[in-house]
Amino acid sequence: MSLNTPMPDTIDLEIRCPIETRVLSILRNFVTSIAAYVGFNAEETDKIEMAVDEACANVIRHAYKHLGVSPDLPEAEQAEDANAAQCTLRLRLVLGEDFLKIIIIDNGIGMKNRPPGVDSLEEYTERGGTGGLGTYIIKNFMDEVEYDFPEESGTILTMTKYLISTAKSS
Amino acid sequence: MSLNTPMPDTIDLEIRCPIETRVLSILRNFVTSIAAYVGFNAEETDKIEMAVDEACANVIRHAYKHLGVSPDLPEAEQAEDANAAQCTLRLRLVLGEDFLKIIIIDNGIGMKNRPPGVDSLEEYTERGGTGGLGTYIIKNFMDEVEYDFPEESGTILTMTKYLISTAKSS
Amino acid sequence: MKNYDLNIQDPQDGVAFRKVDVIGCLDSHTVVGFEKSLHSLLDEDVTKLLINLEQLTYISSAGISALMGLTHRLRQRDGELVLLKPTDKVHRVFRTLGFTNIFKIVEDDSEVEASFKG
Amino acid sequence: MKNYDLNIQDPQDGVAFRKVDVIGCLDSHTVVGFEKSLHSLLDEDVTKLLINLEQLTYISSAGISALMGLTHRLRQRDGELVLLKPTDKVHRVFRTLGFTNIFKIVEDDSEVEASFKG
Ligand SMILES: Nc1ncnc2c1ncn2[C@@H]1O[C@H](COP(=O)(O)OP(=O)(O)O)[C@@H](O)[C@H]1O
Ligand SMILES: Nc1ncnc2c1ncn2[C@@H]1O[C@H](COP(=O)(O)OP(=O)(O)O)[C@@H](O)[C@H]1O
Repeated sequence: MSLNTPMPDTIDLEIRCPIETRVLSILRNFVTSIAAYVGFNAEETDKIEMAVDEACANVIRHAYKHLGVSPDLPEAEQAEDANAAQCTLRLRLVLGEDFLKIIIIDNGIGMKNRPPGVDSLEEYTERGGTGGLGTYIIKNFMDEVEYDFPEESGTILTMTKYLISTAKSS
Repeated sequence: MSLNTPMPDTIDLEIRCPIETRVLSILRNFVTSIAAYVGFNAEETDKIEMAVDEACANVIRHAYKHLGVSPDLPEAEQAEDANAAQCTLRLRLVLGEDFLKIIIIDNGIGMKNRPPGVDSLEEYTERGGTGGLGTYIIKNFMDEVEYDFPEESGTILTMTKYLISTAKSS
Repeated sequence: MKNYDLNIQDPQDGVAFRKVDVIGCLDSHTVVGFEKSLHSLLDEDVTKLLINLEQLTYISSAGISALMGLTHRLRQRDGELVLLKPTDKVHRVFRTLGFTNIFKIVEDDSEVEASFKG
Repeated sequence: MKNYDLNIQDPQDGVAFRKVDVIGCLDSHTVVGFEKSLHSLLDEDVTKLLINLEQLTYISSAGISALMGLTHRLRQRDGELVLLKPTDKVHRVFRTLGFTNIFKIVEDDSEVEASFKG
């Protein structure tokens, strides 16, 4: 599906926000109310909330670290102006009759040659419980998850949850 | 203030949505949670919610009517594809320490030569109670309201509410 | 998420008015269906109309204008519109904008009968 | 909107563990302050740590990793981390992901004392 093709009978929204962890709670609130609007129950809404939080946290923490934009960097290595670095985080939401598709787009370093997330909780604990849980949550909490890496730059994460859930993990 | 100048210590978000009245409840939910985040109390939040609803409803109902995009048009006069008409509704939110600035941008017909909203409730009832209340609500419920009409097209409505409210109407 | 519903109560023997419950929000989206249903009801020659706002969570200018429209149409036939128990949020909007002087608003079921003139 | 707070309770006579209440959400934003406070506390040679999750409304992988970090640091000094009364929402996350097998979780104040080994 092309990013710009509208689907019939859907509502298509997009939100742009700055690369700051402060926005996470705002985005969670937004996605939670959208999920309720589509008709997901509380448990499914919790999963969507968490998947979006993890995905956006990853963009904020990892996508622009090479440009000095990441909360994980020490003060001295932070870019003076994150806006100047043209870093973007876009959340596109496609509300369907029986699904919610969330597309998270950044124009950062991309995930191609990066340490992958864990595939199981065992792997997570073996690695010392320090990381890799985010992508694991995303894959387990959503019904369909796809990562794309456009030629130019960045990562496009497309994740879908269906109302009559075929979730793998509950 | 230029649209693209970031302000220090603010969070700057933008949401784009389709020209459909269905989105109004979603936008109200979003703005309500943002207002609570900034710290507005329930009464102030209600006013912000209503002002945003009125402003977005105006864009949806009036800005693109000449292109066949408006819920007020009879079926036969509706454009086949609103997306094709390149109609946009953008809501920019600037969250400050003690204020919330909301900028609603459309690229429609503009408000320059249009029937103005009412200036009082008397005027509203004299006109038969049929319209003009939206802009009245916006002006009364927000602390600062400014309409701009860019050369190209459309309307930019900038409205601000301060935490220690200097609202005129309560 | 269903955020609008309308419940038109059946006419009752010995009750001079028709009662309608509005549930959810009345904004530019939901007002279209609201106006359609209410104007059909008025076509049935209803003159005394009670709209129960107990479960109305939000009203915009579009909803207020719809209520104004009903007021006018009912007055033309010597009828009347009475609004019952608006939620705090909706009542505050009416009050702040001055509509408490325009609409007849009743806070208790016991006052409804008397609130309809004639 | 304040959506995170931490309450580190003072040491109490006769109580072998330190109790900390986490209030609000533990995400990539708030976890920074949480880790800082907790690691300072551990610098005080605390070995038995009880984190009260009764008022924790949300936890992300960043919060979970922080709890894992505390678990490891405490084990290194033969100490232990116990989690008290997680909210349904947080408990469900732990359960779904399998962390109920990793963390020691206690549902009742009366079980706390016994839950710390040794
Ligand atoms: N949007 C992104 N851009 C660049 N790298 C990313 C992005 N998302 C994830 N990554 C990479 O994938 C790795 C695994 O992510 P994740 O499973 O969430 O674990 P964690 O964030 O704890 O490391 C990250 O460490 C990072 O290197
Ligand atoms: N974004 C907009 N683009 C074009 N025209 C607008 C816009 N907003 C408002 N208007 C015009 O201003 C008038 C007054 O608006 P308002 O006070 O909300 O009353 P109403 O929408 O009930 O007519 C509208 O009828 C319309 O002609």
